[in-house]
Amino acid sequence: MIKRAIAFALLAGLGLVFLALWQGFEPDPSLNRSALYYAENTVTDTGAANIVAAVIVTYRGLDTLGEVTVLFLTAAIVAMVLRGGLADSGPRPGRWPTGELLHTGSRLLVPLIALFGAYVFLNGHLTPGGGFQGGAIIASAMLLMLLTDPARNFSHRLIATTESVSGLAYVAIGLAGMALAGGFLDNRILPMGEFGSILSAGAIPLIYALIGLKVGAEFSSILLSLSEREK
Amino acid sequence: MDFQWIKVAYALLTLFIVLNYGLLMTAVIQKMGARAGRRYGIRVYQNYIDLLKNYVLRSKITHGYMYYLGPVFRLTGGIGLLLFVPTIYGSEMWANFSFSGDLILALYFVFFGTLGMALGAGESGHPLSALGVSRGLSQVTSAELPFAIAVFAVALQYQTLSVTEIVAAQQGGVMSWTLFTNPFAVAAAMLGFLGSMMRAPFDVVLAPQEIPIGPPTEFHSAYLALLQTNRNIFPVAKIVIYMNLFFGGAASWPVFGIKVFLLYLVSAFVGVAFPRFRVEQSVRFFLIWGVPLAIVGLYWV
Amino acid sequence: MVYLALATGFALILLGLYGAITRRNLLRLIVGFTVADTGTHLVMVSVGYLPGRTAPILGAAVPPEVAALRIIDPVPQALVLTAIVIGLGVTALMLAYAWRIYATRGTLDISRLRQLKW
Amino acid sequence: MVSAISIIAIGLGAAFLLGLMREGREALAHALTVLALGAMSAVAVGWLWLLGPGGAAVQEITTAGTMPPFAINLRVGLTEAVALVMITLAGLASALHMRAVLLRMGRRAMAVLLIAVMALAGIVMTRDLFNLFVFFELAAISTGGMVLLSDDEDALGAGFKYMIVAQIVSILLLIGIIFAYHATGSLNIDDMGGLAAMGGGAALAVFLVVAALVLETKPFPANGWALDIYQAAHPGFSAILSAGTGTAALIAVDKFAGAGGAALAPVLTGLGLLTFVAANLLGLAQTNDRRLLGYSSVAQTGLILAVIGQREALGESYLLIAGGLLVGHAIAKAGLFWLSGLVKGRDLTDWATLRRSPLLVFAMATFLAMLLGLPPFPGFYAKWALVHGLVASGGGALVALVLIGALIEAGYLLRWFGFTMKREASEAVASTPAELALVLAVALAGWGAGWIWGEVGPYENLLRAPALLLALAFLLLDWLPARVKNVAAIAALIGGFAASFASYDPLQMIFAAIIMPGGAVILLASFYEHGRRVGFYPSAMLMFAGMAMLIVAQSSFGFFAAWEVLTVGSYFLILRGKYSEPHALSYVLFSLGGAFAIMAGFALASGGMANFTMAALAQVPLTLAPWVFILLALGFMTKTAAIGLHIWLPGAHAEAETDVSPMVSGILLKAGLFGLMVLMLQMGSPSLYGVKLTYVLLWIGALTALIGNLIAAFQEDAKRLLAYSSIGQMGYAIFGIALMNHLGWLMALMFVINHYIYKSMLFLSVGGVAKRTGTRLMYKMGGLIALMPLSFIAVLIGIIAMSGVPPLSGFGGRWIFYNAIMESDARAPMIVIFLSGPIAFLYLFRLIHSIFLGQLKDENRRLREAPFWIVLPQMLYTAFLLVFAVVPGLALRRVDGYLSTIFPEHGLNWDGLTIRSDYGYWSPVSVMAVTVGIFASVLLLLVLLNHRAQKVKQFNIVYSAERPFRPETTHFAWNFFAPYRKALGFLLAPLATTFWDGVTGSLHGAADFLRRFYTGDGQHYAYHVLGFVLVLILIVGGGL
Repeated sequence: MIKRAIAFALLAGLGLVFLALWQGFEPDPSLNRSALYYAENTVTDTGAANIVAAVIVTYRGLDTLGEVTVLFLTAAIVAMVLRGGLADSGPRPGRWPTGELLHTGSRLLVPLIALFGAYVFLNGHLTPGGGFQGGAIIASAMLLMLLTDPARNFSHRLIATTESVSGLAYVAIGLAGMALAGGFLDNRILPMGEFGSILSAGAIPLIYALIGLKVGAEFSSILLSLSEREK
Repeated sequence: MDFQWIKVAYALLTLFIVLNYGLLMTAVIQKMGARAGRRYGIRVYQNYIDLLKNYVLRSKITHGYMYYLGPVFRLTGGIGLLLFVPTIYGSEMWANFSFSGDLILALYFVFFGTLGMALGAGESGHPLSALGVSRGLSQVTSAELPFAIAVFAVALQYQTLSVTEIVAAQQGGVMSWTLFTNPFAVAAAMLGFLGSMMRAPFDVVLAPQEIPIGPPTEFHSAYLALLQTNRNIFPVAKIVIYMNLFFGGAASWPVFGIKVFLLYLVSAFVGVAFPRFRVEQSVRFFLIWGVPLAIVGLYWV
Repeated sequence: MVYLALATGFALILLGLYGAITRRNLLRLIVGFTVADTGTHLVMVSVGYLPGRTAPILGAAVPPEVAALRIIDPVPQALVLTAIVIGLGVTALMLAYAWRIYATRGTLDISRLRQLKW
Repeated sequence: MVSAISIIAIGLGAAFLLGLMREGREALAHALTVLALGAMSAVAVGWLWLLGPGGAAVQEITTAGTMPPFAINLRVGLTEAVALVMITLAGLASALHMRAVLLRMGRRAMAVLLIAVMALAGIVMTRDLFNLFVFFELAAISTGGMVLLSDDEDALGAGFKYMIVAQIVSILLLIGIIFAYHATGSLNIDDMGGLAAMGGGAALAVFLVVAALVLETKPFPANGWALDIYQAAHPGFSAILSAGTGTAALIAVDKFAGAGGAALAPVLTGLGLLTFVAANLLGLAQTNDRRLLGYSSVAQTGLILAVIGQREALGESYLLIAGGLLVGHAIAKAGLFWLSGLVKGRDLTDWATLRRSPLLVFAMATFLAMLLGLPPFPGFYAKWALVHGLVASGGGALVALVLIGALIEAGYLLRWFGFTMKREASEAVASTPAELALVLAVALAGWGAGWIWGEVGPYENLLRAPALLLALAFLLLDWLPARVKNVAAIAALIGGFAASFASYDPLQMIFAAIIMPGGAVILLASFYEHGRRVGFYPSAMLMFAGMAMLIVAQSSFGFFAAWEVLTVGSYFLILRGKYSEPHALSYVLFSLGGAFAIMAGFALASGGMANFTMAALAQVPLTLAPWVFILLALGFMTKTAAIGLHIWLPGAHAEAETDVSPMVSGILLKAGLFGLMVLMLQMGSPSLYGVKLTYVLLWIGALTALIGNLIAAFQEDAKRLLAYSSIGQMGYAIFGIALMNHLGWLMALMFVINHYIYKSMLFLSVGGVAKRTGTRLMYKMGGLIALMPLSFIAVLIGIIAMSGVPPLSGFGGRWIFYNAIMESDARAPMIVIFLSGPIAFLYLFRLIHSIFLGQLKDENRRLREAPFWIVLPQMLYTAFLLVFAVVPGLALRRVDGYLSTIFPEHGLNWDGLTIRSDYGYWSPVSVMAVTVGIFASVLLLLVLLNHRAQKVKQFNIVYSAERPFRPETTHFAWNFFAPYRKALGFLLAPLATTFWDGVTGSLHGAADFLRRFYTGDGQHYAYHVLGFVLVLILIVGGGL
C-alpha cells in the first residue's frame, strides 16, 4: 500500500512537471530554422521528395546507423540470452498442427508481403515509408511463415549473412561519403537523378534498401530466436 | 678558567669535613629522636663504628657488574653533588668544582646516584630490591616536582641559574632570604625535601624497621659501607643546595654547620610526628600539597 | 487538437510508468514501459505538429517551392522513427531477460530479484 | 590522420563483420575484435598525439556534407581525445582480459563489446543532442548484453534493474530533447547555450536533459542499479563501465552544462560532492570487492561532476583537474577490476592471494595510489590544483567536503590494501602471463599518465626529482638479494648526502644529517636480513627520498609532494610488520588527514596561486595568517603525534620490523618538527582572538610530553614503551620550538639529533632482544644482562642520555631547555612540562630493569647476544653519544651561530670549554672529568676492599630464609609502578582513543544503516530515480 502511495506521489510530481510543459507549450506558428532549412534545401541537397526520409537517411544518417545498430545489437543479445538458456528448457508438449487455411493463405501471402515490403523501402525517398517500415513488413512475412509451420527450419546463416552484409555495406557507403562527397553518409556519392523518380536522391534508395534488408533480417532473427524457445 | 690541581685537595678536604659532620649529625639527631621517644638511643660515635665495621668486613660475593657498580654510582652521585655546588659562599676555595655547571647540573646530578643504585639493586635479582626501587622512583619523582618548580621560581626570581649568584642575591640580612621573599616556593621545596630524605613519613621505600626491603637489601659489607658513606654525605649535599637557594647560603663553616643541622632537624622532627605514608599516598600528597604551593611560588615571582 | 494529443501523450507516460513501477510481474512491467514509450512518441510528434499543415513529402501536392509554408516540421517525425525502433530494441531485450530470468529463477516477480543489495 | 569518425565506422564494421563469421571460429572472431579495438585505439591515440603535443586545431567532423545544425556533427578536441583514448584502450584491454569468456559466449558477445565501445566513443564525440541519446541507448543496451557475460547468476537481476532505470532515463531525456528542440529549433548542443533562460518549456526541458545526463553519472542516491551491475558484471566489463561509461557520461554532462547556465553549476557541484561523500561513506561498510569498487567509482565520478560544476571558478586549471581525476580514476579503476578478475573469492580479505606475486601487489598499490591522488600520479596534481582553485574562489566548505570524502575513501581502500598484505593467503593467483602483462601495462600507463600530468601542469614534474627516481629505481632492483640492495641503499644515502652536502644551510644540515647518514647507520642493521626482502627497499627509499626532498623544498607544492612521498613510503614500511595491519592503517589515515590540513593551509595561504614559495608564507595577510598557521601546524603535529592525534603512533612504531622502528621513530618523526620549524620561521606567531598560537602550541607540547611519558611508564611491551616515550619527547620538542626563542630552538635542534640517536639505539636493542626472546613483553624477560651485554650497554647509555643525567649529552639538552624557559613568560604550560620531566626516569628504569636485570627465565637461558648487524649500529651510537657528551660543540656551535641570524638575542657564549648563557654556564668537559674522576676513585676503593668477589648463582639471595627457584615469581616486573598507577591512573583514561573510535564507529554505523536504502528491488531504484529528479527540480526550481 505504501508502495502504491509512494508511486502515486512520485508520478503526481512528474505529472506536475508535465503539466508545466503542457501549459507552456505553444505550437510554432511557422517552421523553425532547422525545418525551414530542410523544406528549402532538401531537394537541392539530396534530391529526395520525402523530406523525412532525407532527414533520416542523410542529415541524421548517423542516428539511423545507430538505430540499425540497436536492432543488430538486440538481435545479437536476444540470441545470446536465449541460447544461454538451452540447457534449462525441457521437452515441450507437442502442438496442434496448423490449419489448412493458414497454410494455403500463407503460400499466397508471403511473396506478396515480401514484395510489398521491398516496394516500401525502395520508394522510401519518394513516398511515406522507408527501410524500417519495409523491413518490418518483410519480417511480418517471416512471422506468418513461423505461424504456419513452427517446426520449420530457417537458415540462420542466410539471415545472419543478410544482416551483416547489409550492415557492412551501409558503413561502407558512409565511408564512401567521406571519400567521394562531403562527409560521412553523404548521399551524393551517387548521381542525384531526376527529382521524383525511383533512381534519384543519390544513395538514399540504396541505403534504404540496405536498411530494409537489415531490419527485415534482424526482426526475423529475433522472432526466430524467440520462437525456437518454444520448440 | 684554568684548572688548578690544588682544587682536588680542597675538594678532598671538603669531603672529609662533610663526612665527619654528617656522621656526627645523623647520630645526634637519631639520639634526639630516641630521647623524644623515651629511649636511650645510640652512642654519638656509633656511626663511626658501623661504618668502619662494614669497611673492614670482606665479601666474596657479587651478583654481577651492575651490582658491583651500583654503590659506586651511588657514592659518586653523592660526592659529585657535593662538589658541584659551592659549599661556602664567597670562597673560591670551597666552591670546589662548581665551575663545571650551574644549578641545573646539580638538579640532574642527583639522579646519577639514584639511577646507578637502582640498577645495582636490580641486578641483585632480589624482588624486594626491585620493589624498593619501584617505590623509591615513584616517590622521588613526585617529590621532585614541587622542588623543581620551586627551584625554577627561585631562578626566575633572581634571573640566574648560577648558585653563587643566587646566594649573592640573598645577602644583606635574614629578610632577603628566599624564605621570606618567596615563602610559598620555599614551603613547596621543603615538602619535596622531606620526600627525598627518605625519612618518615616517607620511608616506606626503605622500611628500615621491618624485614630488609628496598634497594640496599642485597648489599652488605664493603658495598654497604659505601652506601653508608653516601648516606652521610648525600643528605648534607642536598641540604647545601637548599641552604643556598632558600636560606641565604653559608659564608663560613660554623654558619654552615648550624644551618645544615637545623634543616636536617626539620625532616627528623616531621618524621617523629607523622605516621608513614604508603607510596601512592605520598605521590598524591606531593601533587595535592606540594605542587600547588610551588605553582603559587612560581607566580609569586 | 495538438494540446489534446500532447496531454494524451503525457497521460500515457504516467499511466505506463505507474504500471511499470507498481506491478511486480516482469511482463506487465514491460508492458507498462511500452505504454510509456508510446506516450513519449506521441508527445514528440505533437511537438512537431503545426496546425493546418500537411506531411513533409514533396511532390504534386506540395511542390518544393512552397514547401516552407505547407509542411509540418519533419524533424520530430524522423526522431520518432528512431525512438520507436530503439524502444522496440529495448523491449525485445527486456523480454529476453524476462524469459531468461524465468528460466533460471522460475519466477517473474521482480521483488524476488533482490540478491544484490546494500 | 584518418578522421576520428572512423572509430565509429571501424567498430560498427567489425561488429557487422563478426556476424558473417561461422560458429566455431571464435578464436578468429576474437582476433578480429582485438584488431578492430586496436585500430580504434590507434586512431584515438593518434588524435590525442596530434591535439596534444602536435598542437593541432580542434577537429570538427560534419556528416552528410551539410553544415550543423542541419546535419549531425562531431567534434574532437583535447578533452574528447583523452576520453576516446581511455574508452578505446579500456575496451581493448578488456577484450584481451575477457578472452576466455568471450570465446565461450561467441562472436555475438564480441559484437556487443565492440558496439559498446563504439557507442561510448560516439557519446564523447557527437555534438547533436538526439544523436547523443541514440548513442546512450546503444551503450545502455550493450551494457544489458555485457552484463550477461558474468558467471554470477545475480547478474540477470542486476541487468533487468538497470534496464528499468535506463527506460525511465530515456523517457525523461526524450521529453527534454524534444522540448529543447522546440525552444531552439535546433538539436545541436552548441545552439543550446543560454537555453535555460528562454521562455516556454525551455527551462524544464534543459532540466530534464540535465537530470537524465546526470543520472547517467550515477549520482547518489539514484545509483543502486549501478552498484548492482558493478557487483555482478564480469570484471572486464565493469572496467569498461567504470573507465569508459563513466567518462562518457561526464563528458556528456560537461558538453551540456553550458545550456543550464550559471544556475546549474552549484547544483552539479552539490550533487557531485554529495555523491562523493555519501558513496565513500557507504563504501566503508562493503566487504565485496567489486561492490566496493563500484562505490568508489560512483564517488570518483561524483567528484568529477563537482569539478564540472566549478568549471568557471577553476578557470584554466579546469582541464588539468578534471582530466587528472578522470584519467587517474579510469586507469586505476579499470586496473583494479581486472585484478579482481584474477582473485577468486569476492571478500576483500581474499585479495591476500595477490601477495604471492610482488608484481601484482605493485600494480594494486599503483592503482590505489592513483585513486587516492598520491604523488606522482595525475590525481595528485589534480587534487592540489582543485583545492587551490576552490579556495581561490571562496569554496572553503567545498574543500572540506572534498577532503573528508577523500579521507573516508582512503580509509576503506587502504584497509583493503592492508587485508591484501596481511591476511591469510590461500593459494597463489592463477594468472596467465597475458593477464599479468595486461595489469602491469595498465599500472605502467598510470605512471606514464603521472609523467604527462607532471609535464603539462604548472608544477614541478615529480617524476623528474632525482631523489624520487632513485627511490623508484629500487623497484627495478627488487629481484636482487637483500644484502646487495642494502649496500646500494646505504651507498645511495651517503651519496645523496655527499652530493648535496654543500648546499644545505645549518638547519637543513641537521635534518639532512640524521636523514641520510643517519638512515645509513640504521640500514646497517638491515644486513641481518637474508633472502630478498621484497618491497622493503623501495618503501624505505621512498621515505628517505621524501624526507630529503622535504628539507630542500622551496615551493609549497614541492613541500607537500615530498610530504606525501614520505608518508606513502613510511606507510608501506610500517605495514611490513607482522601484526601492523590496523596500526599502519591508522598511521596512514592520520597522516593523510594531516596532509590534507597542510594542503588546505597552503591553498589558503597562496590564495590559489599555483606557484607559492615557502618564503611567501611570511606575507600571508593578517586576517588569514592564524588560520593558515592552525591548518599547517595541525598537519605537522599529526606527524609528531601531538596529544589527541597520537593514537596511531604506539602501534605503528611498536609493530614495525626491528630495523623499521628506528627509522620511523628516529627519523620520520622529525619531518613534523621540520615542518613546524619552517612554519614558525616564516610566519612567526600569529594571534587568533588575542591568543598567540605559539602559546597554544606550548600547551600542546607540554600536555603531549606529560601524557606520553606517563603512559610509557605503564607499558608492559618494550617497543610500545619506547613508542609512547617518543610521543613525550616530541612534546618536548614542540614545546621548545613554541618558545620562539634562541635557546628553545637550539634545544629542539639538539633534540632532533639526540632523539635520533638514542631512540634508534633503544629500538634496535629492544628489537634485537625481542628477536631473541620472541616476545616484547618485558616481564617475560629479565636477567639478560649476562647473555646480551652489548645490548645492555647500549640501553644503559641510551637511557642515561635520554633521561638527561650528567655527564652524557642528554643533559646538554636539559640545560639548554631550562635556560630557554627562563626567557619565556608562559608559566602555566611550563609547570605541566615540569610535571612530565621526572616521569621519564620511571619508564626508562623500567625498560632496563625488566629486560636486563632481575631474574633470568628458564626459557631464556640459552639465548645469545643479538645479531652482529643489529648490535653494530648500537655500538656506533654509543661511541657517538660518549663523544658528543664531551664535545657538544660539534654541531651545537654552528647551529647556535645560525640561530643568531633568526633570534639574535640570548644566544650562547663559547668561553673555552665552558658554555655560557645569559643565566648559567655549563662545562661539559669538566663535568665529565670530575664525574669520571670521582667514579674511578670510588671504584678503586671498592676494588681494593672487595677484589676477590665472585659471582654467585642466580638464586643466591636473602629471601626470608628460603631459596626461591621460580624466576617467574621472583622477577618483580609486571605492573612495576603500581603505586603510581593507583595515584595517577585516572590520567590514563584513553580519551583520544575513545574519541577516534567513536568517530570511526559512528561512520561505520552510519554507513551500515544508510546502505539499507539500496534494497535491491528494481522498482525501488525506479522510485529513487523519480524522486531524485523531483527533488532536484525543487532545488533548481528557482534557479532555472
